[in-house]
Amino acid sequence: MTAYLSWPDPKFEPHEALAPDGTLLEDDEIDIGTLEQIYKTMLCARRFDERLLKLQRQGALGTFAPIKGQEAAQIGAAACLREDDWLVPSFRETGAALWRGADMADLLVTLAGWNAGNDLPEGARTLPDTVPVASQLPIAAGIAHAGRLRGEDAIVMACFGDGATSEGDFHEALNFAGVLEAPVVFLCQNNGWAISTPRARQTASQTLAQKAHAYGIPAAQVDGNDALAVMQVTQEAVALARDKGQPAMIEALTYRMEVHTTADDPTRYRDEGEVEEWQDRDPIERVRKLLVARSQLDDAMQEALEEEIRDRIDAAWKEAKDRISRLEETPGTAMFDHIFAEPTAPLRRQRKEFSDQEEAAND
Amino acid sequence: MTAYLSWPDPKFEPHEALAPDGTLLEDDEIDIGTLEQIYKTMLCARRFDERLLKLQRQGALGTFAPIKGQEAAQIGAAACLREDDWLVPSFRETGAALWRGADMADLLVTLAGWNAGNDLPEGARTLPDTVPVASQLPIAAGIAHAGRLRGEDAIVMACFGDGATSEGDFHEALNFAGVLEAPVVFLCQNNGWAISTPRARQTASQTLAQKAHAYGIPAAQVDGNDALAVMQVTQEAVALARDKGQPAMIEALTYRMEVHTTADDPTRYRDEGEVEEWQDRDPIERVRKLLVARSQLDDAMQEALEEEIRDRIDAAWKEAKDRISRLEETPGTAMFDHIFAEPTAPLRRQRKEFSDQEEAAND
Amino acid sequence: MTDASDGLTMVDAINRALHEAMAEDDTTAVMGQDVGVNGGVFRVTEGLIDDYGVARVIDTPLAESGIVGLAIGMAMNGARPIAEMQFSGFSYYALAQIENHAARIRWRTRGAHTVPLVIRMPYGAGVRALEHHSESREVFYGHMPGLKTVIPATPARAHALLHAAIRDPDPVIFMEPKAVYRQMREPIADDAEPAQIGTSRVVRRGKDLTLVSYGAMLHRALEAAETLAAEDIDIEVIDIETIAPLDAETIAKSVGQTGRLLIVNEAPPSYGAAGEIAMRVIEQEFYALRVPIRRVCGWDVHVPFFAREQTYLPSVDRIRGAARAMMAD
Amino acid sequence: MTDASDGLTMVDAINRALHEAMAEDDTTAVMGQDVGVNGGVFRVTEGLIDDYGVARVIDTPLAESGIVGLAIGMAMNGARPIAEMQFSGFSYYALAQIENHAARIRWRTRGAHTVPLVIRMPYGAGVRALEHHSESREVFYGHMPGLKTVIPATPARAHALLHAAIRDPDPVIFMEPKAVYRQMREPIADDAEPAQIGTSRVVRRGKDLTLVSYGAMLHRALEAAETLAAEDIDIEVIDIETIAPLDAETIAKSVGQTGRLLIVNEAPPSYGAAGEIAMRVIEQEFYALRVPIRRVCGWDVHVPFFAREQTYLPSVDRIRGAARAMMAD
Ligand SMILES: Cc1ncc(C[n+]2csc(CCOP(=O)(O)OP(=O)(O)O)c2C)c(N)n1
Ligand SMILES: Cc1ncc(C[n+]2csc(CCOP(=O)(O)OP(=O)(O)O)c2C)c(N)n1
Ligand SMILES: [Mg+2]
Ligand SMILES: [Mg+2]
Repeated sequence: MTAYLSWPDPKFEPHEALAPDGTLLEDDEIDIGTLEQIYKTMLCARRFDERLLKLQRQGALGTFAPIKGQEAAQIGAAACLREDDWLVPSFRETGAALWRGADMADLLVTLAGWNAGNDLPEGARTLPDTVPVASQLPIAAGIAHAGRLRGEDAIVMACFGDGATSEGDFHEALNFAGVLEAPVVFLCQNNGWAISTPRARQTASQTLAQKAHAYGIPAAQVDGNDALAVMQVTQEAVALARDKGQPAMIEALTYRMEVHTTADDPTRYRDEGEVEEWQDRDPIERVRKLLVARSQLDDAMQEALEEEIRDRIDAAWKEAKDRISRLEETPGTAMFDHIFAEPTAPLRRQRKEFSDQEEAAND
Repeated sequence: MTAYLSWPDPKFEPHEALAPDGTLLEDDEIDIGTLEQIYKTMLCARRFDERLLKLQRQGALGTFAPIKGQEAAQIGAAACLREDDWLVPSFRETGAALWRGADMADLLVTLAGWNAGNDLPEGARTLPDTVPVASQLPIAAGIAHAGRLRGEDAIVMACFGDGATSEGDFHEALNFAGVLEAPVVFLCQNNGWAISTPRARQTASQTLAQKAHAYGIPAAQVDGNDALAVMQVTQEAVALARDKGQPAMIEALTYRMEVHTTADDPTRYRDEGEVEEWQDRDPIERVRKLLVARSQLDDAMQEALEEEIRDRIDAAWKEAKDRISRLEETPGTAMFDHIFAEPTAPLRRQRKEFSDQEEAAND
Repeated sequence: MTDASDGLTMVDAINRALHEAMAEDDTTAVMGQDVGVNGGVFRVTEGLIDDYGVARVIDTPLAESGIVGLAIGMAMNGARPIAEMQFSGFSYYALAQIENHAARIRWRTRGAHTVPLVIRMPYGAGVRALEHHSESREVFYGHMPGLKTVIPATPARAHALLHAAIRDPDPVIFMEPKAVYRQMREPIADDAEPAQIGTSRVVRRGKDLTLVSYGAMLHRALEAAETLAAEDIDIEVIDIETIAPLDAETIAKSVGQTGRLLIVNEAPPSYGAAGEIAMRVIEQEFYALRVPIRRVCGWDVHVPFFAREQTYLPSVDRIRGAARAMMAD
Repeated sequence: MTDASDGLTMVDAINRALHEAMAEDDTTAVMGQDVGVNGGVFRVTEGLIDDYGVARVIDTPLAESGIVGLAIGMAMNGARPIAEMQFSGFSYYALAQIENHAARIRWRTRGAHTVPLVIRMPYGAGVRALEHHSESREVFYGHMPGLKTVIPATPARAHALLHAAIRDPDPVIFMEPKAVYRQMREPIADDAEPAQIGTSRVVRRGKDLTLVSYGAMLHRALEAAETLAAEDIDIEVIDIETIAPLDAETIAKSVGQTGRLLIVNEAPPSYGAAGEIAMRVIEQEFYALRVPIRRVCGWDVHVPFFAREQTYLPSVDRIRGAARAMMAD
């Protein structure tokens, strides 16, 4: 077709391990215990997501990004991390955060619009949401690089979407990680859409995985709705990063079953038929079938699990509401906290001006 | 080596057409007339570059970026453009500019620090230098896209270096061009260095050409010191862009024989042996040998050509000096020109304040 | 979509201006994230793609520098692009393209090329949004030579000013106070004229104090003025509308009469717009000033998550307090 | 490289501070374009790579957002990075990382993570450089909550302030007036103390007029002051040094005595630093002002190519003219 110019010809095949009916595609030895844990977290994440949506619709919470459909991609991947590894999320990783032990009440307080929900323990290695798309990626490279220079073998998992691959920061981050050999696993959840922009209009490349090759970085595509396949691929990437400092990118093919955020109306731009099709590939259902087949799960256990989750969520929301009422009593001067280690002179003066006015208003 | 992750395995072979001794590697039908023109422009660019360096060292000109060694890469490529095509340069394309008819006196006036040297005809399609690395590339995509939407078949050639491929703007530009089918030929002159950063530390990818594949864009590597090979590859890319709106990227492998800019001291970071090696691959010499072999050039013609070039450069410098002396007489208020179509009220006031002060000082 | 009889919201007014501009001049084009099929995340570009197609209404990849670079290039090659930054908090990714190219190409090419470009961006707090969706950084743009920066405060002004911005032969940053997007309605005549960029607008006459504001805060300034009338404090309110070039003459003239200047805006105070306004008035009407110029702004902090964003924003109370204090000074 | 007996240039003083910091604290690391093998395009990082190796002196790829992002991440994970932007005119590519992350991570994580980061960048005109190598956009950084912005005017102050910046637990933008890089020498004691960020410095005592400046323009301000002494105009000169947080108290105190304030800086006037300085003084010492505050700045234009950059910069003559006019006001 062309004499001198060569065309991209990527050879990626999405790795799959678990058929939609829950049977194993290959005779892998599997870690059923971990899959059970993943299942529980996926289910919990799904129910939590549903509750968030309800609370948001009732006006109790602000805008948020549901994860429905992406549980396997993010929880399967996060499950391959050690506790001292870092998780650097975008804004659609509630599932991964829950796996990493995030406190639901904290998340609720944050989503209700309170900075206090982000009260992390010092040095916490699961970071809060990053809103500016792809901007977390160069930072992830830096975190990874500093740890490695210090001789640590902790690695970094950095999460982002298909849309994020278009940003300059994606490019610079992967290039830096490649050159510096920063141990980062770049986890791309390709959920088909960036708000209303379909994957095909985001970039002319056949796959997102091939983008990693531009940086000398290995990559894989994986069925992102297949928790086991995600784990297998991620384990390999994590090992490479940990042992060799070699970054890698994973493109998890998944689907955003819900609205982009609660401010979005997807009926304006996508065919509901697409959503239905993906319903058949539900990531939770697949693992459930496997667990049932392996006698790790039955209806009674499922019911108990659902109840336990419901209770946990109820308790978290109750706690969050309590905390929020207490927060509502705190003075507005809290906005001056944590700007610097030591407030600067102008900030001290402004804080005083503010509280004088608050007091005057309350008089 | 890895089960799921696939490693980049680019298949680029730099295209070559002309051996260092001037013989053709394949029995191509060649356009000897164009090669002769290219030869003349390359020689002229080399001599101009030498003169600029001398004038700069004498303090007559400011910082500039010599092109020595890169004549074939940029002139061979520019030679494939039509007059109504656009050339969007970085800051190291004096050769391409000369091919496109740039006026040497204009260039000298600019390099002497006068904005007036950039006095272009309205709508000029050879743009002046872009200093911020890679920032010209999204703009090139926009120029190309607008022309195409209007039904024009003019295309855009955008020039940049190996270092530029690391910038976010490179990434965003190629991605936009790919998705929008903007007819841009992205010409990367990989001259081995970005100031002191060698190509190998700029990115971990084996080639720069493979970066284009991340955007679904075809690419080629070419011996950038081989004007004929550059022409052949560029012609293909230009045709694709013109006929199909398909962008392409060319990685021209060349070498910066000189300092990065006149503010740079390459002995601090690179081995002079490297420069010597590349001397044997001089892009001008190669075409000279071909022309001699084809009886298009002999010593007398060469001498006449050298003399003609010397005269042209002398005349240009004389003209530039004249213009500069006249410019030195112009009032400082010129700095207020061309900020907006119509000066705003604050600018009118500032201009007046400035000229009142200038007058007062002259009294 | 809106019953025009009770007027248009700012979203609808801008949408209408866009429709009119696209109809009037077929070199006009709109580009940005989700501006096409989705009609923009705020629905500002609703319907454009239906009427003008994908060639003139471009859903771009997710890359701000790319969007602005694309738009600059299109502007240089015969188009009149209107680019959208989905939120001003993401416009920083394009700041280099704006400062280094949009603002300079006319100058660099000595008029051979021009950049008749509008960059629209919603800005400001007050809509209970996520982090990075609430900032006011108009001075970044106001400080750059070669740019004009406009902030409309009402639907009709947004309509008129956007028309002016689109007609302007140079790049215009058009910042839309998203808190006003659906807060009020205003009728817009069918033959509404474009506004003039570079002039401020006296929106309320008064003789005791000159209150200068813009964007969403103008409405709080007006409310403060209205309610202080009951206390016999007669406030003149000026909507500056154009951040740059700033029409300080209108403000100075007013201060010449009132002797008092209070500036209200929502950006952090340090190095915000109030300093420039104050400085320009001092240059022109220092001796008319009877009491110190004051400002009521946000604070030198990040806009808190939404539960507390109102503690950040200048309240009507704070504005009133400052005005009263100035009358007592 | 320099004979320390006649003092150090600013380049050498900064270089020395970097060497000292790297020796003192092995979590310190330097990164940027050409900072390693090449020692920086201005030789500011000369010799660091020889002493501290590639792990702590990182020659990065050509990408400003990447450099700052890398540095932020390293700062969050135990390092004290000192990143270089080769010229401030290219720092805009990193502005989003700076505003959205460097300045916010402490706040966003409620102190769980901090960003003890210094971003060094040469800025300003006067060295006959190419386009984009001459800008002053310190207010971009001065306006951002969560950042400190420092500009030293002399070698010794650069040394002392850089030490302070490196020790600071929060991000500091360290802008180096490149026109001063090799313009003067100053001795620096072996046991020189770090300076304090957030305080201004009275560099010349005087009673008639307070002249505030910083960076390269400070030297022109001083020259104007010295020469005006012959005309019996006694000028107090203040070097603000810290753009943010601005120590307006020192300035206001001086204005309280002189009654006159003149501000000199090289950025375009509109929305530049002078407005903020003026506003802060008005808030504190309005009634002490005897004549209008004035400013002598660059102009609202792009810095001309180098043959005419001096027409852009505030000249000693312009400063003198403004001071004389104020004495006559
Ligand atoms: C720099 C930046 N630009 C624009 C936005 C607005 N925005 C938020 S999410 C989003 C789409 C993200 O798509 P993708 O990366 O695929 O992630 P997904 O939302 O699908 O998880 C956009 C445009 C943003 N947050 N940051
Ligand atoms: C955005 C930006 N960052 C840094 C610089 C400083 N700088 C000028 S040229 C250059 C290296 C460019 O290397 P390359 O792209 O390979 O082009 P070459 O100089 O080799 O032609 C650098 C770092 C710049 N001009 N723009
Ligand atoms: Mg997506
Ligand atoms: Mg190069």
